[in-house]
This record gives sequence, structure tokens and C-alpha cells, in this order.
Amino acid sequence: MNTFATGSGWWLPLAVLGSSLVPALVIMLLSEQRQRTRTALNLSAALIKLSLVAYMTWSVARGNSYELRFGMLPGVDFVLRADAMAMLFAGLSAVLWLFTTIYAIGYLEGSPNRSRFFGFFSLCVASTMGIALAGNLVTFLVFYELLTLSTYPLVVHRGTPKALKAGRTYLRYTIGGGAVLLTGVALLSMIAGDVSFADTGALVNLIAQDSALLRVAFWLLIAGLGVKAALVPLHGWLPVAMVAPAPVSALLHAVAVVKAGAFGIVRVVYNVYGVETAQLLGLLFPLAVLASTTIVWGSMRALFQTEIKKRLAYSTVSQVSYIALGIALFGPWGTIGGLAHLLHQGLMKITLFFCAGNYAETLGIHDIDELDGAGRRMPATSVAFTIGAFGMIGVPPLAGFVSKWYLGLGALEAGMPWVLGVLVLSSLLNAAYFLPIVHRLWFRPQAGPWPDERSFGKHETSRWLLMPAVATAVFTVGAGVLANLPYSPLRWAMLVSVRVYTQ
Amino acid sequence: MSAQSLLPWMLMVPLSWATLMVLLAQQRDAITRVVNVVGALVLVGLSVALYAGVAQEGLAVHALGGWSAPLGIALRADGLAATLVVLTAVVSSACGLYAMTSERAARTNGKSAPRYFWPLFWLLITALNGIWLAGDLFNLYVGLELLGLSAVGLVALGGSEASLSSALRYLMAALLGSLAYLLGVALMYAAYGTLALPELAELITREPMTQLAIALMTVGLCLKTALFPLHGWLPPAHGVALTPVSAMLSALVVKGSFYILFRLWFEVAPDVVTPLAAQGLGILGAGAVLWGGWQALRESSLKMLVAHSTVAQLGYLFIFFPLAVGTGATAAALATQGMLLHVVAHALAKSAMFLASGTLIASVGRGGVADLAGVGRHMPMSLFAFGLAGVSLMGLPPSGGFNAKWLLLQSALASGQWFWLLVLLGGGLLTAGYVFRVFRESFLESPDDAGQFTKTPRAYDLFALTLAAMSVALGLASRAPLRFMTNGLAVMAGVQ
Amino acid sequence: MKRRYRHLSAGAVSVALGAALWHVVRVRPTPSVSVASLVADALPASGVSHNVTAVLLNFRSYDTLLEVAVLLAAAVVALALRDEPSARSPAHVMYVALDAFVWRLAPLLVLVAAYLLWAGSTRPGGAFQAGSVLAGAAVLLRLSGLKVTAVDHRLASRGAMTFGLVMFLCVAIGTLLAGQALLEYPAKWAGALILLIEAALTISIGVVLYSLFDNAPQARVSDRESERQRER
Amino acid sequence: MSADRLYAYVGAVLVALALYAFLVHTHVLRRLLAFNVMGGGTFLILVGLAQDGRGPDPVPQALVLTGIVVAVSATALAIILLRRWFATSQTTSLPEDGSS
Repeated sequence: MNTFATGSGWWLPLAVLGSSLVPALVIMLLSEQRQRTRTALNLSAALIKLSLVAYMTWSVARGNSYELRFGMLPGVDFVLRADAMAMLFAGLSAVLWLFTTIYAIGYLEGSPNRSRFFGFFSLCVASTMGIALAGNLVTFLVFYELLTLSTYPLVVHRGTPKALKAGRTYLRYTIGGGAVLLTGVALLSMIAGDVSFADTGALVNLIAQDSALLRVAFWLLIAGLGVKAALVPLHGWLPVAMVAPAPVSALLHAVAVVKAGAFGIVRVVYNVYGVETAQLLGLLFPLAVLASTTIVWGSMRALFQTEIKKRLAYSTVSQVSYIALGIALFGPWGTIGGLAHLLHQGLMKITLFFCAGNYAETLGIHDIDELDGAGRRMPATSVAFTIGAFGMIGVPPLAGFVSKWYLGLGALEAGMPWVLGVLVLSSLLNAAYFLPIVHRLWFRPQAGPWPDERSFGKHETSRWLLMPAVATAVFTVGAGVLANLPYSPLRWAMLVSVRVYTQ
Repeated sequence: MSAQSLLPWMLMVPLSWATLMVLLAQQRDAITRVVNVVGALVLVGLSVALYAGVAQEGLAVHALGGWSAPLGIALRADGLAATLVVLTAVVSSACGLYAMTSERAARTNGKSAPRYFWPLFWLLITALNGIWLAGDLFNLYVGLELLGLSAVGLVALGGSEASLSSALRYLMAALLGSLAYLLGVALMYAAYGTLALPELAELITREPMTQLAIALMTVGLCLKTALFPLHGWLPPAHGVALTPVSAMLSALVVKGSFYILFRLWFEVAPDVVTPLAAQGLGILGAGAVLWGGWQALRESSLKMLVAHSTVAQLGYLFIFFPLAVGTGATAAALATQGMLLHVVAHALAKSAMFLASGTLIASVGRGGVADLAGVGRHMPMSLFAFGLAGVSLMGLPPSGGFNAKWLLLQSALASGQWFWLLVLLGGGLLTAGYVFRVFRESFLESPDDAGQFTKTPRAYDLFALTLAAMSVALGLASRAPLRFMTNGLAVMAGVQ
Repeated sequence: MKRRYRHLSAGAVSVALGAALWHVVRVRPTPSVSVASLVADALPASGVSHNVTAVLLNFRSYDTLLEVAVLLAAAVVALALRDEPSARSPAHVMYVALDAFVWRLAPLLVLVAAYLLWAGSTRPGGAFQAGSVLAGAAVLLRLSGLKVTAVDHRLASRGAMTFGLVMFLCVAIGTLLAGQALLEYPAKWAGALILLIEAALTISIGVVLYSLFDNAPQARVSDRESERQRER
Repeated sequence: MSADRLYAYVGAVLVALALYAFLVHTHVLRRLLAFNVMGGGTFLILVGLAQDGRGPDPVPQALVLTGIVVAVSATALAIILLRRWFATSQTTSLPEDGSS
């Protein structure tokens, strides 16, 4: 295996990575005052990345694939490969990153340390792209840990003792999880050599002699990934990290960190072990149970939160486990449901976080009971919030409904009817903690002056903050209503599912 | 110029520069600066040429004085030695340029830079190259002494009371270590009649005099490599010395004696050393990892924290022994590759971290970790360099440190020794503990930090960043350098 | 560590080492390689007739080169830590007998040093022994109060200190440039080159050893004590 | 029991005694003296063992010469550091050993 980069069109994955690595370094060096250049650099990087990813998605759908491979370690290659599964997550990240960048530029207007912020911000998107495009387990691990390093400075960006304490908890979880994941990857690599995502099912012939080790390795991997995917015992860092600025919490909960964990679990179950091997080893059922408990536990805790962002955080804990649940349901429908939810949840949750950020930024609202009558004061933001909330509950024809529908089908097909009960129960709980907020927004009169109102002339809030929220709300509706269009999230999930099961 | 003819220049150049620097000690700053820069360039150029030469021609041997081995002394350069020579050239050039910049900065604001820094600097490089390329046991002793004395001299140049006491303590430890080593050499010569390493490797048999000799040499070299519990002299010496000096001490000087230990155990006397002894070294290494990490967590001064981190990171090197002695061929090969990569990655990362810490302290004015509050806003690039170096030390990808930890993990799993797996992971978490402790202090926005940071030369960040970036870049492409470093080593024979 | 505990552990370690050495020394080693015979065979080509000097300055001359560098390292640190001129007190020890003899003895000592240097090629002797005698003479002169020029930061003294190493390097680099191996003297010049190096080394070693004595910081307690009192 | 073997035995005893002194004493000058005695013992072993029953061998004698010069320079450096340390701190032992 020569060490020079090989594979067809190897420069494309590199270009996608470079489109955020290079700006990251350049922005780090920019002095604080160069505000315009920094914004231009950010936006152009996001747009270039979006176009590259769109082109790759289009050509991957036509069957060809792109691969960059060179020797990183004795016996281990550094591989970036653009296959259907990779473009699923890369597409989501590229789209939502554009909106988060716009939102962050508006949100951080005039605050200190922005060069540092946007430097690590682009580094974070580079690691997310790396996670999406990783072609084998070790490359995935490299970018998975790079994500931890690039998100820590964002969590502690404000520099207040409270933020630093949150950062410390965040680190304790993620670095610990990383060490567990490393052990799992090392163990698996010792058993099966360089574990590539391309030849799934390679482990099936290893079941005979060391099935016990395979099980141990699986649960080590799931534990390591479970930290970022916020599975129940390992979700503690998520609510605490809410102290970070709004674009960071949107980024952590909708796009990067949480999804990286979920995507990792998808990769492990489908590409590392292969669904049949996982079923043979009896790993899927416990995973389904774990995901279900997280779903219910997350929703229960969300009920009792008084702060908007804390409630959204616990809602994320439960929603991400839908993806894990979908994967654990053996059969194509469950997969489609899980993968579709990976995209839909991203769209819906980021809308909710943008709106929460708008409320905090323009009216100084942090608690739910301060939201009375906000609908009248900020109509567009509140409409977006309502769409997001209904989507999360699973009200048709929004995106949330589509993925829950397929999850239901998958549950029946996999012969686990109790999962249907879990889905229904969690939808009810979602309604229980979202509807009161929507009610306060529209049907409650404004009770006294807003805590810290900032006027933006005739607009309800700054354009930079409003446009992303509305756009993602429109996308949520689109993903639901136009689910059958060729490049909709659902169709792409189906395409991936077909490739997974026919391989 | 074939590799074989390049070998002696690797020693003649630094030695001549050392002599030149003694003669130029009183000259104006400009002349010494030019001479030093030229020296650094020549050194790096020659070492890269040697690297390329050895890559083409394989093992290069230069019989000194024209006398073949048992009578005369031979200089030998295999892949490992060539890599370490290049590493020495790169790290010492960066530290030298840093020292030059700080000398100029000290002169501009009136303070006097320590005199006679440069002769000792070049003598240190001579000693290091002498050790990497030596093919003779007694020649290694003289190299060790030259290394020890010039290092002690550089520590003593600090001028403060603390630097004198740590220099004295360092000298005491170094002298005891060298004497133990010399006693071992005496016994080996008595038993086999020759001092040349290749001859010894063939003649050596497992008998009491040899075992005692190897044991004495091991104790001496462990004392000079500051292996736990013999590490007492290292933290004060590295913590108190001038910034570029502590960078070179931690990155290169302690590796010299370890390199000799590796050659002894695996090239000269592989069948004399017992797995039991290797487990003993491994346990002491584990102790170093945990004790050093614990000390670094509780240390209040920044440079002492980094010095304790050296003690901890050296522990990883000693965990290599139980993984390589008495285990299968693949486990030994993986462990060797992991250890050698750790030597290189740690040298780059630790020197970057020391240089970055020195810059931060110079800017803040006080050496405490707690005093770093708000430095993140004024010195972003030094903090970034510190961070990059921290990534490699923690063994987080993508970095050389990660690859080394990965290979050691694979070796622990392949040889079924789970205990070392836990130590490696625990060490990584401890390192993360004290690296992020520094970050937590420097990210803190202290309201009253209105410009009490003094301006430091921008070049400082350049050197720290280059070294840290090299350590991270090593993480992406360490297969080729590793293959080059390990071919021809006896321990890799089973796998190649 | 409590004092008693320290004694016990030190005692144990030393006894163990002593016993191990004693046990090992009892058996007579029978090495298969005899470098002594190799030295004897190669002696004629070494340029000197005394085998130890041949080993020191021809067969293992690289060791000697590094060793001179070690000496230079110590001398440089001595210079760096040297007291400022103001603080140096004339170490004048009043011994009448010493004064009477020393200025007669000095030329004799220089003669002995020269002889030792010359004898080195045929009998035990050479640069180090000659250098030490020279340094001894200088120390005697210094102690008897005679004005001996200090080895300080002046170029002259630094030149004298490095003269030996410079000559050695010139010869070494010369052999390299001539296409030979490092320190491989041409056969017919070997003796002359060795003598040249030895002579240069004698001077340098004398100066270095004297500077190690002369530059040692004067431990005058008086003003140091008052200074530390003010500090506390 | 040839004369050389006797040197080796004496060397072994010297090394053991000197090691004890080096570890026990806290006064740096005493430790330096112990270091020199241990050096002497090592040289005795080096020459004694190497020449035991094989007649005079120039190589160990040359090594001893080099060793002596190295020991001299190390001792000189230690004394210079000690006197500078004594000048500034008025104690003759290292801080952690306590004054004795």
C-alpha cells in the first residue's frame, strides 16, 4: 500500500475538509478588528463547502464514489470516502452550518474574542466533515476526538467561571468517552485488523472464535459513542453545556456533537459489524432497550425544566435516541426511520434553538414563564418555533411525523410491538412539554415589560438572527410535505437503506 | 558525500562551533547571531543529508582513525540514529533561535543575557550526536559525561539560587549514574575483552558478570533518565532553567540515556535481560506516569508543571519494556514502533510546550498557572501552540502522541497484558487533566487584565508553533518514518 | 527520610553491591578477544612507541577529543560563574619557606612538564600529565602571592584555554578533508602530528586546570552574611 | 591470587564503601570525595579484572586516563557550583537534605 494519496477523485474529500481547515487557521491569525474579512471568509467557506457537498451528493447518487487513502500508521490507513451514508451526514452538516454561521455572525456582534471563536468554529465543522467522510474506524476516531478539542473552546467561550465549570464537566464526559472508544477501536483492530467501512460484514467469519471479544468491543464502542449521542447514563454534559452562547448550543445539539455520536453508532452497527452480524451476536435488542429508556427518560426530565434551553436540551437527549432506536430495529423500515430522523431532528432542533436564541438576544427571555405574549412581539420567530415544536411532536405533514411513521413500521417489521408504545408515549410527552410553550406564545397576554428588550427598528430582531430560524422552519415543512422528491431527506435515507441491505 | 563520510561531520560541526563560540564570547550580538544561524542551518542540512544517505545505503559505519572496530572506535548510523540526529538538529535549532531572540529582547530592554550560553549549547549538541552515533561502550560513557556536564552548566547559567541548587542536585545524580554505567562497562570489558557494540552482541552470553554489568548500567541509565523513584532531580532542574534550556533538556537530553538503555537491552544483550526485570521497569514506568501526572495536577508553577509532565511522559517509554521482552514478535514490534514514535513525538511536543510556556510567562511576568487569567486574549498564538503540544502529549488524534499510544495499546492487547492498557489510558486522562487545567486558567476572562501583559517578540510563537505543528503532522503520516526508523533493529527481526 | 532509615538503606545497598562485585570478581574471565595483541601488532604504524599513548592519541583518539571537550565545558562554566573582579580577594598565604623556594622551583617544574610531554611518545607520560604539572606550578605561584595573570574573560585567556582543542580539531578536520577517515593520520606524519596535538593540549590543559582553581568563587562570608540578613 | 585480582577485590570494597558514604552524607563536599573514591575503585576494577592473568593491557589504562580527566573536570565543576551555592545560601547541603 503506497503511502501517496490514491483512489478516484481523491482531491474532492480533501477539498471539503480544506474548505473549513484553511479558513480556520486564517481566521485564527486575523486580528479582532478585521470583522468584514472574517465574515466574508466564513460565508464563502460555508458556500464553497455546500456546493462541493451538493456536487458529491449528486454524483454519489449516480453510483460513483470518491476516496482519499494514505498510510497513517503501520497497518492502519487514513481513509476519506464519500459513500451514500457519508453524504447523508455531510449534507446535513453543510446545510445547517451555513445557517449557524449566519446566525453566529449576527449573535456575536461586538463581543470579544470572535477570531478565536470563528477559528474553532470552522475547526469544528472540519471535524464534523471528517467524521462524515471517514472511511475506516481509526480515521473516524481521529476526527471524533478532534471534535471534542474544537468544541471545548466554544463551550467556554464566554470565559465566565460558570462557563469554565460547564467546560470541565463537558471535558470529563467527552475525554472519558474518547478513552473508552479508543479502547474499543484498539480491541477491534487487534481482532480484525484495519476495520474499513467499505467491506461491511467482514466480521461475520470472526464470530466463530472470538464472539465474546466482539461483544466487549461493541459495547465499548457504543459506550464511547454514547457519550456524544447522549444515551442515558452518559448524557450529563448536555444540559450543563447550555451555558454556552446560542449558536454553540444550536451547533452542539442539532448538528455537530450529538449527531456525531448518533452517526458513529450508525457506522458501527451498519458498516463495522453489519446488521446481520449484530443481530447474530444479539446486540440489537439491548441497544433498542437502551434507546427506548433514553427516549422516555429524556422526555420525562424535559417536563420539569423551567429554562427554555434546558428543556430543549433534554428534548434532544430523547430525540437523538430515536436514531439509535431506528438502527436497533432490524429491517429496512427501521433504518429508513432512523436515518430520516437523523436529518429531520437536525432541522427541527436547530429551528427551536435559533428561536430560543432570538428570544434571549432581543427580549432577554431565558425562562419559559417569561414567554407570555411573545408571539405578538416577535411573530416570525414564534411561527418558526411553533413549526419546530409541532414537528418534534410528530404532527403531520411535518418532518417529524414522517420519521416517526417509518419508525413505527420498522418496529412492527422487527417484531417489537412494544417500541410502538414507546413512540406513542414519547410523542405524548413531547406534546406535554412543547404545547404549554406554544400556548404561552400565542394565547397569553404579555405580562409586564420584557426583561431586557433591544429594539431593532421596524424589524422584530436583527435580520442575521431571523433569517436562519425562518429558513430552517421552511426546510422542516419542506422535508415533511415534499418527502417524495428525489433529493429529499427521506429519499436519501431510503437510498442508503437499500445500499445497506443489498450489500 | 556518502552517508559514511557524513558521519564525522555531525560531530565536527557542533564541536567546532562550540570552540568558535568560546572565542567569540565577547563579540557584538550581530556576529554571534550570524554565526549561530549559519551553524544551525549547516547542522540541519547535514543531518537531513545523512538521513537521505542512510535511507539509500542502509547502515553507515565510519571507522575512526582508520582502525577497524575492536581496536578503534566506529561511528554507526542506522535508521533510528539518523532520525534522532535529524530530531536533535531540528529541536535544538528551534531552541537556539528562541534563545537568540530572547537574548536580543533582553539586550534591548537593558537586562544582560547569560554569557557563555552558546559554547555549552553547541557542546550539548555534540554530546547528543556523539551518543546517537556511538558504536563503542566507553565512547558512550564519555558522551554521557559531556552531555551531563554541559546540561548542568546550562541549568546553572540561570543565575538564581534555585538554579544553582537544582544544577548541583542534577550533577550529583548524573555523576552517580555515569559511575554506575562505567562500572558496568568495566565488567563488560573484563568479561569479553572488547567494547565495540556489534562484537559484544555476538559474544555475549548469560553469565553472572554480564548480568551484573547490565544491571549496573541499567540502574545508572535509569537514574540519568529520571525514572521514578530516581526522578527527584529532574523537575527542579527543568523547571528552573532558562526556557530554551528546559525545552532541550526535556526533549533531548533525557532521551540520550534512554537510547543507550534501548540499545543495550535490545541490540547488545537481548537474551541476557529477563522478562521479570522488564516487568520491574514497566511497573516503575507506570509509577512514573501516575506520580508525574499527579504532581503536575497539583503544581502551581507553570514550568514545574511541564517538568513533572516530562517525568510522567518518560514513564510511557519504560512501559515499552514489559511489552517487548518475553512477548511475541508482533507485540514486540508494535511496542518498539510505539516507543520510538513516542520518543520523537514527545521531543517535538514537549519542546513546543516549554517554549510556549516561556512566552506566556514572559508576557504575564509571573510564573504561576493561576496568573495566566485572560492571557488567552493577548497571546492567542502561544496558547494555541501550547494547546497543539498538549494534544500530542495527551495522545489525542491527530498527533504523533496518539499514534504512539495506539501502537502501545495494540501491543498491550496483542500480548494480553491488560494492566498496561489501563496505565496507558489512565496516563492519558491525567495528562488531559493538567493540560486542560492550564487552559481553564487562561480562558478565564479576568476583568482587570487591562493591558498588564508585556509585549513579547512574535518570533517566539513561530518556533513553538512549528515544533507543535510537526508533532501533530507526525500523527498523519508516521508509517514511512517509522518503517525507516525500525528496519535493521534486532527486535524487529521477527516481523520485517 | 529519618536519619537512621537513611543509614540502613544506604548500608544495605552498598553491602549488596559490594557482595555482588566480590562474587563476580572471584571467577577469572576468559575473553576470546584480546585487544592488547591488536594494539601490539598495530603499534609500529601508530607513530609512537608507547602503547598507552598510541591507544590514547591514535587508536581511540576520538575519546580523547571528547574528553578535552568535557574539560572545556567545565572551564566555560567556571568562567560563567566567576566572581566580578571587585569581589576577588588575593588569596595570599604567607609561608616563608614557600616564598623562598617557589620562584626557584617554577622553572624546574616547567622543565619536568616539557620532559613528561616529550617522554609520552616512548614511556608513560604525555599531554595530561604535563598539563597537570604546569597547572600545579601555576597554583603554587598563585598561592605564594606572585602576580599570576588571571584566566578571565579576555580573549587571550579564552584563546589559551581552547588552543589545544582548536589544534586537535584542525588535525581532525584536516584528515577528513584529505579524504581519510576522521583522525586517520598519514603514516609518516603520525608521530609528528601526535606530538603537535600533545604540545597544544599540554598548554590548554595547564591553563584550564589552573582556571578551574582560580575562577572558583571566593566564599567570603563577611559581606554575603550581611546581604542575606537584609534580604530576610 | 595474582596482584591484578587483588586490585579488583580492593576496587570492589572501595566502591561499596564510597557508595555508602555518597548516599549517607548530605555535605556536598563529602559526597564529592565519595564520588572520587568510587571512581578510583571503578578504575581499579577496570584495570585489575582486565589484566587478571593476561598481563598488562594498554586499553584499560588509556580508559582510566580518560576517566580520570573526566572525573577531575566533573569534580571541579561540582566544587565551583558548591562554592557559588554556599556563597548565596550559606548551607553546604542541598535544600531537601536539610543542614547537617
